[in-house]
Parts: sequence; structure tokens; C-alpha cells
Amino acid sequence: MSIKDILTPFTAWKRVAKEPVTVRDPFNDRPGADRYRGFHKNDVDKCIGCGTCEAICENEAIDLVPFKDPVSGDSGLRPRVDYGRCCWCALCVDVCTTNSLSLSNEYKWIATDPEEFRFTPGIEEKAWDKNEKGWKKPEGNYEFYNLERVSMEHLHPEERNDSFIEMVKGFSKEQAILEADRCVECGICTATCPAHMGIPEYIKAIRNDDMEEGMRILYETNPLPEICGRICTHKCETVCSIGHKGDPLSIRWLKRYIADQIPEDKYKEILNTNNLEVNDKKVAIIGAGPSGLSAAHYLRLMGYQVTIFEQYEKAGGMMRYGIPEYRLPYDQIDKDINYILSLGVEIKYNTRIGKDITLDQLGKDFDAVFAGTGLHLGRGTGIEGSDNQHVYYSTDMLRKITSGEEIEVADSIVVIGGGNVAMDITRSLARLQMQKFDKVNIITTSLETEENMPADREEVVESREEGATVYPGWAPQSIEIKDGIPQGLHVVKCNSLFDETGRFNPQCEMDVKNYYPGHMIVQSIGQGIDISYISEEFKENIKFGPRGRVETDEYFQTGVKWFFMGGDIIQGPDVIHGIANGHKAAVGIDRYLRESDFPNN
Amino acid sequence: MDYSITKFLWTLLGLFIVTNWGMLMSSTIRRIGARVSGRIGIPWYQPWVDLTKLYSLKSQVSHGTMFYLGPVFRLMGGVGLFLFLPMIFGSWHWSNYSFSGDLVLILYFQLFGMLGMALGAGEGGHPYSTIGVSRGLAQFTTIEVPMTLAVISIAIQYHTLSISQIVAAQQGGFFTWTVWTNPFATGAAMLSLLGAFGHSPFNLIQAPNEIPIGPPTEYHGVFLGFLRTNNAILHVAEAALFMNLFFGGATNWIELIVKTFLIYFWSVFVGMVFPRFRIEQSVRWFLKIPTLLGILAIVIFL
Amino acid sequence: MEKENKPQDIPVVKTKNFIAPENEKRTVTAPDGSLIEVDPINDYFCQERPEEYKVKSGAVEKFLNWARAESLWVLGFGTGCGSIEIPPLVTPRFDMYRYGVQMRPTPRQSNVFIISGYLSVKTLKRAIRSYEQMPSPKYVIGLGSCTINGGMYWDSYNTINRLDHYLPVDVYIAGCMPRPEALLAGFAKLKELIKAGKAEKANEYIRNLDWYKANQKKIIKDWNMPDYNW
Amino acid sequence: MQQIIQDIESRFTITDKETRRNDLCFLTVDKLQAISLVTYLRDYQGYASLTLLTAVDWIEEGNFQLTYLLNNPSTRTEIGVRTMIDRENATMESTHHLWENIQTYQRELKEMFGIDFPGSPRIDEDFILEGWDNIPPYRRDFDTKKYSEETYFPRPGRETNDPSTYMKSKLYPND
Amino acid sequence: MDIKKIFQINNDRSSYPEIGEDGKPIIDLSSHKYVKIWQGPQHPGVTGNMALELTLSGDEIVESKTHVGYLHRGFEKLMERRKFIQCFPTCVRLCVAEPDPNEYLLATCVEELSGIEVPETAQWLRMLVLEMSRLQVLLRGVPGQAGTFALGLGYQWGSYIRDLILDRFEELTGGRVYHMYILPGGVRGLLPDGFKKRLEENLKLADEFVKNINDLMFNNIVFKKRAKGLGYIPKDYIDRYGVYGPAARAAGVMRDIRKTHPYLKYAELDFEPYTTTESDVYARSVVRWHDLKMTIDLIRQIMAKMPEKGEIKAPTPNVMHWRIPKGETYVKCESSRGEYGMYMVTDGSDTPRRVNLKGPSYTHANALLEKLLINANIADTAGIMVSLATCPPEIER
Repeated sequence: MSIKDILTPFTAWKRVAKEPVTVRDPFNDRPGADRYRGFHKNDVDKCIGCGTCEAICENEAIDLVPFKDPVSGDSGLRPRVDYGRCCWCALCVDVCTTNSLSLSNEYKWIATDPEEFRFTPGIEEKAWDKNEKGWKKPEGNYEFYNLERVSMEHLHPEERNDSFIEMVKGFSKEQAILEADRCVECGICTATCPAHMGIPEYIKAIRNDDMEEGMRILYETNPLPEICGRICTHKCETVCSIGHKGDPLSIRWLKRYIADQIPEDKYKEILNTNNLEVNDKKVAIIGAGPSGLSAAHYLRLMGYQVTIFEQYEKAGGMMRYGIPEYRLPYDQIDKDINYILSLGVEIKYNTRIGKDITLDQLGKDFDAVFAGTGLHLGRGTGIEGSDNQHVYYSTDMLRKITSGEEIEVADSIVVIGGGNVAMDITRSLARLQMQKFDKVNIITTSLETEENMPADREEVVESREEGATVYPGWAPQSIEIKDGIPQGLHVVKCNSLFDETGRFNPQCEMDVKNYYPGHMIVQSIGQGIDISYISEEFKENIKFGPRGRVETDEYFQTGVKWFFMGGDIIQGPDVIHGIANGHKAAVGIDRYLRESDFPNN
Repeated sequence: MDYSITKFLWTLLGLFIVTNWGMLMSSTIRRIGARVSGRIGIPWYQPWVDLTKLYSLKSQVSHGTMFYLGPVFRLMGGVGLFLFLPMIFGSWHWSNYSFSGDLVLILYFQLFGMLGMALGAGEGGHPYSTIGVSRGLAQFTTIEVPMTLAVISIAIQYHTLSISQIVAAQQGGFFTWTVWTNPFATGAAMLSLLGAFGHSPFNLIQAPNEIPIGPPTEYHGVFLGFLRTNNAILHVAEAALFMNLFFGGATNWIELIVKTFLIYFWSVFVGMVFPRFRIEQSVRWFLKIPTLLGILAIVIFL
Repeated sequence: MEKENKPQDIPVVKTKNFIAPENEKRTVTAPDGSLIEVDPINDYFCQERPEEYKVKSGAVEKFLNWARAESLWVLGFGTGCGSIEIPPLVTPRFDMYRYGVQMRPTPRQSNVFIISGYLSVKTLKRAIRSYEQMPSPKYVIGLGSCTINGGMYWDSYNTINRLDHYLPVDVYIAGCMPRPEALLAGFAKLKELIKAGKAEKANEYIRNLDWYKANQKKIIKDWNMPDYNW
Repeated sequence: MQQIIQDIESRFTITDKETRRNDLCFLTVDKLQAISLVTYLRDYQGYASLTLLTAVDWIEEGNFQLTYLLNNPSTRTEIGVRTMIDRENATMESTHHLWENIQTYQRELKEMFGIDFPGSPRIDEDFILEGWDNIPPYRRDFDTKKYSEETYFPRPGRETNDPSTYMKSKLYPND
Repeated sequence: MDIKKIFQINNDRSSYPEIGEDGKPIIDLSSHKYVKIWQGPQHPGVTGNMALELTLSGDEIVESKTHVGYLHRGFEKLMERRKFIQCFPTCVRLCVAEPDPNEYLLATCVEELSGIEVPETAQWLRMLVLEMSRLQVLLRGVPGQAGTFALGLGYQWGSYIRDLILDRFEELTGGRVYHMYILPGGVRGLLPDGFKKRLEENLKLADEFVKNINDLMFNNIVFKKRAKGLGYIPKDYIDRYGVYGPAARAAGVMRDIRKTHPYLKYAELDFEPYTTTESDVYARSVVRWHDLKMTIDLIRQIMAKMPEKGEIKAPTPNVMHWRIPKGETYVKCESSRGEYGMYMVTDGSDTPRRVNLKGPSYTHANALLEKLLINANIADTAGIMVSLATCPPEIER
């Protein structure tokens, strides 16, 4: 303690001459920093209402409120934030699957009414909506889930281009769990899936490595998981919310993974279907395709006696006769079908309705009939030369290939069509060409442009890998025929298919022409309905809608009470729709039969 | 002494000026203090606003009669100090009710307010008030020791107990001020002044860090307004007293304003940079150096 | 929010163990040897219902309102995490003194009560006492989202969710934590309200006292204080 | 570290051990041996500093796990002594004679888990909660969300939609 | 001639009040010798929202009890029902004044139990944030010690520089007080452009502040008189009461996790924590002041050594359902108050089984403070409390 201790503190007074450091206008002089986590902004057009922000919010500050009617891939909901809960951690921004959510650097919100602090960013206008600054998801490798798909092992093009063995090998356990881990459980896929499969739930089962639970979830809505797991059109993956920033989840492969893990003989035990009740009602199913099998399965679970009538010698319908083996091996079809049959479903092969037994007779023998007869007729282009005998329909050709018949393969082939069936036939023929000529010379041309092609992206890519040439955006004009053998296909450039109102109205540039040489032409531009088994008088009782489609009610009941129809004939070619229809129809039949039990009700 | 109405009115006017000056002084001092921290500080008119608000509040608590009388006593202490203090030397209007023995009375009034406060705050029932009051009384007692010694020394020096005469004796130039003629007494008094103004290091009475805020803990509204008004008056009056005793008094208001401001600023100047003493430390401190100085001042003039 | 002001059945504190030991009825010996019976709850605390603060009109009242608005004395009671952003306000960067806002250490001298963030039940009890001891007109600022709807701690078993059920709130400031500027803006808003004579929540508290008291007593399990702390 | 563990194993029955890092391992001992083990560690192995004492509720097994985490400032290692006590009438011997600060932990455990430490100072006083009349909140069977919603009721007027069900109901109203 | 003997002045208050047979002081409140007062929860002299129940004899404290729980939110319970990623914003609020060690501890616990390696850049950034956080605490904490004795000037200066540091935090992390920057797996962003330059400017101000505070506080006679000899902690209390950090270092015991158990990249930095042996409030204050200087130096070292660019986050499982295998761990770091640790038990689910946070205040403010306050002057309670760096939210969580 010295005199210094008394005097040095007074040096503090030197600050009196300095300007105060106070922020003069605190509201304007000091805006939030560039990264400041202020109030929410949302790009409502980008947002899909997946609700991931709601799920990650530990304060339950976010609600999803309706904004518009949902469309496929957009739930129509938008997040509403409760600032009585929010803690401005911005996890919702970081996790946002579309990067639509962000925070502005605005931070002042004063109100006298506590109810005011709830708002839907982007919809309710706020002063900070135009604010560029504020928290955004950090750049760089900063993700809360893996954006990249776990790659599944494929056969190399060289290995697969001459054989029909299955080209996709399926996930290993680690891969499946890793892939399943990417799911954010938004459930947008569930609503988009025609069968409304519990996709997030069975993906969760994979994460938990609980295959039995996964199996039970699958069979709740889909009795053909092995098949669906391979060839489903996976609308779910198109809308997958992860797909907005990265690769969508391989939902289809995950489904297949579950089904692959369970041996056939365990099914009954896991699904608890060893002892099913049997009641005295009988239901006939026409066609052992996806919808028929699905209907049969669910009807059988409800206790009905089910008989399937199948025109070919094996069950499976289009799945067996329309899809090449490299995509869907026959043993996997058998696995699913055998299980359904093992439940006590009777099946009569080689029985064609209308020929072997009439529909009316069926109606008398059974309490209800479900027809899922599918689209087995090929649809032609109708262009000049298409009536040549070397111009084929893809449906016929695929049926022959899949049933093991020898077919004629030319050294150069042109396939017309841009859908998955076109790719199937292209790739099947390419394989056959490879087997026969050891080289591939096949051209596939489609009306649709590359980005609008209805076929799956990977199908196109793999076709090209296998040696096929794909020319999208060309409209076939005529087939040049010399000596009764097609020489090639004339095409013109096609720019767009639909007009503004969405009607089919192709716009072609007739001057831009092209010519694809080929000694065999395959038309694969769609399939047609074959309802020849329905007699004319019967048809009078059934309502028909535009384009010759049968009109049914929501449960696929036709004008004839006991006659239900579903599947491709109603919904168009799609296995998952078929399954969904079958399920729904089963519910409808059950309702109908119950009601007819109590006619007074 | 003159008891005419005119005198009374002039005194009232003086009181009004002093009150306002006291408030302006305190806001100015706080603004200067704020600048040392780097702040802007309160607006200059803030004390009036605060006072207006305080007077507009209605009292809600009742702690008994003494509770109400405490602030009144305290205010009387300040007003009393002012009443018997000649403000401007040589002016009849501003000499208030100063008389030949006013120095003694003023010493009494310095303590009067504190005693009133003690009564009132004690009635408040809050332990912090009680602790604050007991500390305040202890500290004031010790402050009074050097103060009284200094006053006695001056009285001996000038052979009078009248402030006016003491001021008169200092007229005649800068070096006739007591601060030069009797530096020890000035030293003792100025050090005791540090305690009287209640800035650190001697503000344990109101120490907001431990007994918030001492005696006025329970006071609010009008009563707090009284206390604040009293503070304004007391600070100027006390500074004026010191000005009269040691710094040659004032012959006009400007001089008074400058001098009282500087005297008041002295306590802030010290208080800004020192923490506060514990009560026994401050008691000890007052009984050491200031008291010794005071004794020295008396010894010299004996 | 429906506020019932029917005199509800407020449970009068009777249970003995709910009374703090220093407030229990007891007999004390006076210095002269005589025995005095004291009942602190009745003797020391106010038993009367509070009265509303009367809002007058006219130029004087306008002036007084201006004075009230320009002289906000804040009670220094950091009830939750928000208290971390109050000290910066008295320091050079933000310096709220220049707006006439000051901190006071005792409720008796404060007008503004900042509920800084969440209130645990234990603190709520103290906050009510502090609030009631403040002289009218008084104002409450709810700081941070916790005061609005529970905020971060919406599912905690020990923090209240809605402050306006227990204390009347004049101004809410959203944020967790709000920046000091937001607090300053809150003060500005409060000033605006006071000047317009609309900051009348304290009267609402008195009008709906029974409703508030019932809410408070519902969650404060050991109500060992007097009903009124004015 | 290994030496010390071996030494302990030769004196006490260690039912389980888990080495987390070079400087941290957890040992499980019987309830009866726990106190003597911590005392031994404190007095003979230099684990003089108590880092923490806490409990874990293994409600499925009907046990509380008590963890005494001891720190040896000189070797800079830590040993966690775990012991299982019965969840019903949970009681543990107090160790307030070993460390002055442990009574705070024990008070907290008493209040938050309902584990009694007879003899520990101020053990029966409220520590954090005031007038708590429910089951001790840190027990797993106490549902804080439910309690909060019943007691402090969130602000009404909020409703949310699950994207999947909302879409299903809007897109396929009949399904 | 002993004046004290003649006037029978007894300065030895250690035997006052009498100690009963059970070892506790006999305090009879009705004897009018004692007065019971509460400091807090509404009290400017108490750090945060807690209460001290003090029994006084005159100005002297004869018995003290700490009452906590005013800030209790049940974090440990809340985290048991939150996913690991959701724990992260929750956990930050455990200690309000210094939130970053909470984030760090949670992240490290999760990473350690799930076996995730953090990228190097992220580790440097974490260290930078932790040191900046320590800096902002100490900028208030060091002069705050004088503030408890009513010397508020240093506090004002320090707060200004702290506000500037918080501005840097805002730039880097997006938050002023709750940074929520260190999340399990990494950090949430690289340094913005020009950040180092601006931080260096602030550090220069801090250097100046260090010097000024030395003049104002440590060379201040009144502060010395108040603080020296106050709140003495004997060396044998360190283990018995659990004394950590600066308080232990002031007693001559080296307790600094950064040095004794280097984490992150602290082993690559050059620093030596200051120790002294006086062990009173003044010594603790000086230790903190040296810590402040050291922190400024450490930040400069970190900025010089850290890589500019790089990965900021290790790939983690999908955070929406991140499950961690069964296990338990205790992770600690050095906060400005001392050893700060988190004990986490996982059971294989996506939420922690139990999280227990242990901060130095837990023992400092309870057992130790109660002990140190006995026979202290009531005027010194705030001083002792602040010197132990009490942080109530961390005690009761």
C-alpha cells in the first residue's frame, strides 16, 4: 500500500475527454450481422410442407397449417412458427429439405398481445421478407442427413448385356440401414403412393433392423413386396423430400430388402396367417395379376373363399409376362404368389373367362367377382406400314420372351416408345441380339423429349449402357417397307406433346426429318384394354366412361353389384396402382357382401 | 434576524433556485460520470422528470406515523440547513436567516436529517433499512468529528460563529481564503465532506450491492420525492457551507454555482474511482487522518 | 382468454406448515417481561384488497403520463436467462439511462418489472410479491418467448408457460435472447403506451384479482405468504 | 490405470468394468462395497477429489445406478464407481464424512430421485423444488411434458397437420 | 500496553456464537442477538437469481445457507426426452453467461459415445469460440469483482469490449448470447471474411483494458483493503470442498483442464496458467486477470495457427433419428469458472438416458460459499460470491 495505490486509480478520469462509445441510434446503426438468426422467412413456392422443420423443433414451435390444396410431392401445408416457443436455434433451417426456410437478420418484434406471435413465414407479409441477410444453412459439407444414395451393386453392362439374370443385386444389411437412415420420415411419399404404404414406418423398421415388423407393415397395404420392391414405378421416390437437395431415398430397394431378408417359409409365422378363418362366402377373381392377387390376398385375410381364374399357365399377369427377367426374376414372383396361394386361395390356370366359363356363370357360382384383367393388347401407332408382319407390339413380344418362346430377332431393330415398357423391350431385344449376333444394333425413339420421357431415368441410362441408342423427341411418320420386310422408320422432330391446357397435341417440325434403319419395328406406345370376356348384354349394365374405360365407384364396384373391376383396366398400367385397387376392391367386396347379408339395412 | 414577509419570500425564491440548481448539478455530475464510463448518460432534465413522477405516485404502504414523518424530517434537515446559511455574501436578499451563531445550528441541522431518517426508516420494518440506518448513524457520528474539529478551528481562527463574518473575513483576494490560511481544517473538512455526500468510498449506507438501498428501502412515491428534493437542497447547501467556510464564499450566483459545483464534484472525483469501504473501515478512516488533521488545525490556532 | 371476476373460492391460507416459521403465530416476551401475542400475517401484512389506480383525463394527466413514460424505473430482478441482456443496457454500448430508464434495487421504487425469460414456480412466487409491492402505475415487460408460451421450457415441470395467467403483461418482446436493441424497442413501445394512457394492465390485475390469485395459488403449492403484498 | 484397476480387483469384487478413455474408467461394485471402495480410492490411491455423484434410473431393471466419479489430481485420471441400488425404498449410506461438498449432491438426489441418504446434513430440506408433491421428477416414470401441459397448459389455438394424413385426406378423401 | 486488553475489546469472533454439542452453532433468534436476512432472489448483490439466508450478529454472518432452485428448469429431465440434436439448443442455456462450454461438452459426449472424429478446422473453430467465450466472461468478471465493492467503472469499460466480442460472435455464429455453434459432429460455419482483422481490433482494445483495469483495480488502495485477506480458502479445502479453476489456482493448486487434460488442440498452444498462493478474493481476482491476459494471447495464437478453410462438420447419421449405442462417459473442459464436465449415459435409443452437468458453481456456491461466509462481514458476501464465480443456472440446471 503506497501513495501509488491512491493516485493510479485517478488515471481513469482521462476517459472523460473521450467521446462516448454509445450507439447513437440503436435501432438503425446496428443491424443484425450477416448470419444473425432473426425471424423466419420461407419461400412458399419452394417449400413442400414436408414438416421436417416441425419434427426437428425441440420446442414444438412449428405447426403445419394448410396453405393450398396438396398436390403430389407438396403437402400444401406450410410451417407456422410460434414465437412463444421458438428459440432461434435455426435447426429448422439447417434441416430443411428444400432450403426454402431461412432466417432474416431482423430481431425486433414487440407486441402487447401475446397471441400475435404466431405467424406463417412467407404467407403473412412481414417487413423482413425482403431481407437478404440472416441465417442460411452453412455452406460446405454441412448436412444433417446423407444426400447421396447408398449405391447398390449392379451388374456391369458387359456382364449383363447378354443374359437375363437379375442385374440389381440388392442391399446388404449395412447398406440398407445406411440408406434407411437418410429418411426424414416426412410421409409425403405415403400419400403419393397409390397403395399408401407405410413407407416411413417400414424404413424405420429397417433402421431398427426389425425385418419382421417391416414385413408386417408391408403386408398391411401391399401383398407383393418382392415384386414391388423391384419393378414399382416408385412415385414415392419422385416426390421424396430428400430428392430436392440430393438423391431421393431408394424406397423401392429398401422394400425389396425387407422382403429379401425373410425366407418364404417364415411368412406365415411372421404375418400370423397360419390359421385363417373361413366363412361361407365365395369370391371369384379374374386374372392373377397384381390387382387380382392383391384382392385375393386381402379377401382371404377377411375370411372369404377365393378362387382365381388365370388364362395362362402361370400366375402373375403382366408382372410375369410383361416384365423381363433381368428386372424381375421369376422365382421372386413365385415367392410372393406362393405365399398368397398358401393362404388358401384357389387358382385355376389356363381358364379364360368368356371361353372356358362365362362371366354370368361366374356370377351365379360366386357371391362376388373381381376382374383385374389388365392391359394385354398392344396399341399401334397406326402409321403407314405398321400392319406389316415384322412390325410388332411390345406386349406380345414381351410375353413371348418371358414365357420362353423363341422369337425372331433381326440384326437391326427400331423400337417406338419412351415408356418403361419400351425400355424393357429394347433391353430384352438388345440382350437377344447380343446372344445371337454378339452385337447390339437397336434404336429406340420416343415422342417425348429426353427430360419428359416417362421411362425411369436409370432405365434410359442403362439401356444406353447396354448398347441401345435412344433418340428422344421424334415423332414416327412412316415405316419404309421393301419386300415385305421393314427397312426403317421415318421420323420428324417433335417439340412438345401437350398444349397449354394439358391436352395431348404434339407439335412437330415437319421439315426436320430423320430416318432410323431397322429390319424389325416394335411399337411400344401403350397398351389396350381387352374386355372381350364381357358379353354385350352384360356391358349394358356397366357404365363406360370416356376412352372406353369402365366406370366404377370408389370401391371399384361396377354397375353390376357383384362385379368389381380394378387394376390396369381402370387405372392404367402400373403395378402399384393395381395392388392398391385390389386392396380397395377387397374392402369394397367385403362391404358389399356384409351389406347383402343384411339386405334390410 | 429579519422576519418580514419579503424576507420569507426571498428565502423561498432562494430555496427554489437552490433546489433546481441542485438537480441540475446532480444530472450534470452524472453525465460527467457517464462519460468516464463511455456512456452518454441521463438527459439533463431527468431529475425533474423523476421528481414529477415520484410526486404523482400515491403511497400504498402504511408503516406507521414515523414512517411518514421520516422523509419530512429529512427534508427539514436540508431546508433547515439552507435557511440558516447565507448564500450570497453581502446580499440581504440571499442571506436567508443567517445570524451570528448560525454555524452551530448548521452543524446540528447536518445531523438532523439523518436522525429523522433513522426514525422513519426504522419504522419501515425492513432489515435493510435498519442496517442502513445503524451504519449511517455510525458513519455520520465519525464524519462529524473531523467536521466539528475543523469548524472549531475556524471559529478559533476567525473568532466568530457567524458564517457571514467568516466569509467577510475571507474577502480580499484569493489567498485570504481559509483553504490557504487554515489548510489543515480545510483538509479535515473536505475529507469529511466525502462522507457527507455519500459517494464511494463512503456510501455503505445505501450500498445497493448488499443492502439495497439502505434506509430508503421502503420509501417510494412522494416520500422518495421528499428525499430526492432534500438531496438536491442538501448537496447545494452543504457545498455552499463549505464554500463559505473555506473557499471565500460567493458574491454572486455565478460564483456560487461554480464553487458549489466544484466542491460537489470533488466527492464525485474521488468516488468514481474507488470502491466503498466497509463500515468499520470507514469509521476507522474518519477517526484517523481527518481527525488528526482537525486536531492539528485546532492545535495550530490555539 | 376469459377472465372470470366472480369472487372465486380462494383458499385462505390455513394449513400450518404452509406458513413460514417467522410468520407463525407466537407469543413473545417483551423486554419488560410482559407476554405479547403476535400474528405476523395479520399484524405485519396488508389485509386489504388493493384499489385501482384512477386514470384521470386532462392536460395535467397527460403531463404526468409523459413524466411517467420518461422516467421508467426498472426493478433489478433477473428472473431467468434474460437477465444476461439487461446489464449491457446500463453499460456504454446501449446506455438506457439516456432514455430515462434506470435500474432500481427495490420493488418499492420501481415501476417496470422485466420478467426476463422463464419463471420457475419458485421464482414466480417471489415475482408476484415483488410485483405487488411495486407502486402503481406499474408495468410488466415480458422478455423472450418463454413468457409468451413457455418457450424453450414449454415441457418443463418447473416453469410456467403463460405469464399473462399470473401477472398482467403490458409489452412482450420476442426473442431468445432478444438483442438489447429489442429491449430498448420494448421500452419505446411501453413509453408510447404510457403516453397514450393505455398501459393499464396494472388496473386489469386489480380488477381480475381473484382470477389471477386463483391461477397463482393453483401452481404455487406452498403459498406461505399473505394474499396481498401491497 | 491398469495397475490400479488390478489392485482394486484384488481387493474388491468388481462385477463390471468399462474403460472409456486412458484416463477414465467405470467400475461396478456391489452396494455394500461401494462406500469402502470410494474410501479406499480416496485414502490410498489418491482419488481425493469428488467430481460428481449422480444417479441413473434404470427403471426397466428396477434399479438406480449411483455413480461416484473420483478424480486423482496427481495422476490425472478418473474412476467412476458405479453401484446399483434397489429402486424401491432407495437408500444409500451417506458419505458426507468423506467430502464436505457431497451433501449437496445427496440433497439433490434425495429430491430429484428420491434416494435417501440417512444422516446427511440438511437432507430433508427442500433443495431446488419448493412444495413438490409429485413423484421425484428425475425418475423415468415422471412425465414432464404431461405434467407441464396439465399444470401450466400451453396457449391454446395451435393445431398442426401431419403431411401424410393431410395429403391423404385431401387427395384421396375416400381412402 | 495493550489497549485492547485494557478496554476489554475482543476481536476474536471465531467462538461466536457458541458451538453446541452437535457441532452446530447455537442460534436463538428470539434472543434478539441475531437477525435473519435474505439476500436474494431479488437482490442486486447476488449473482443471478439465487438466495442466501444469512443469520447476522451485527454486521457479521454467523450462519449462512444457500438457497437455489429459482432458475431450475429440469434440463437433465428435458434432455432425456429430446433427441441428441435437439439437446443441442437446449443444452446451451444451461449456463447463461458462458454458453459455449455447454455446447462443447454435449457435442464431445455425443461424439465420443458414437465414435465420430471431428474435422481439424472444426476443432480449431471450437477452440476459438471457447476462448472468445472465456474472454467475454472475463471482461465482465474481472472488473465485476470490483463492482461488488461499488467500483462500477471497470465493469462499464469491460462490458463495452464484451459487447464488441459478442458482435464478433454474432458474425461467426449468428447469435449474440446463445451461439448454438458447436453442434455434435462439428461447427456451424467458417470464419466470415475479415473476421480475424476485426477480432484483432477488438483484442487491441482488450489489451488496453487489461492495462487500465490494472491501474483502476489492482493498484487501488480501497480495493486492496477490501479484497486482501477476504474469503481465504485453505489448501486442504481444494479436494474436500471441490474447488476448481481460478479459485484453486489462487490457492496454489494447478487446476486447469486445458493444461492438465489437454483437449481439442490446446496441446499445440503455448500457455502457462498463473498460480498464486494467497488464496483470498484479491488473489482470485488477480488470477482471473492473468487468465484474461492469457485468453487474449491464446486467441491470437489460435488465429495464427488455425487453417483458413476446411471441413466444418463430420458426416453424422441422420440427426432426426440418431441413435447412440449403450455407454457412459464423462467429458470435461475448462470454463472461466473452472472444471466443467458432463456425464452422459446412453442406452442405445435416440435420446440420452441421463445427462448430468457438473459445474464448479455446484460446489463453490453451496458447500464452499456457506463455509466461507461464516464470520465474514455482510458487506463482503457479494465479493466472496463473485470471487467464486457463482453461476446459479448451472447449479440447479
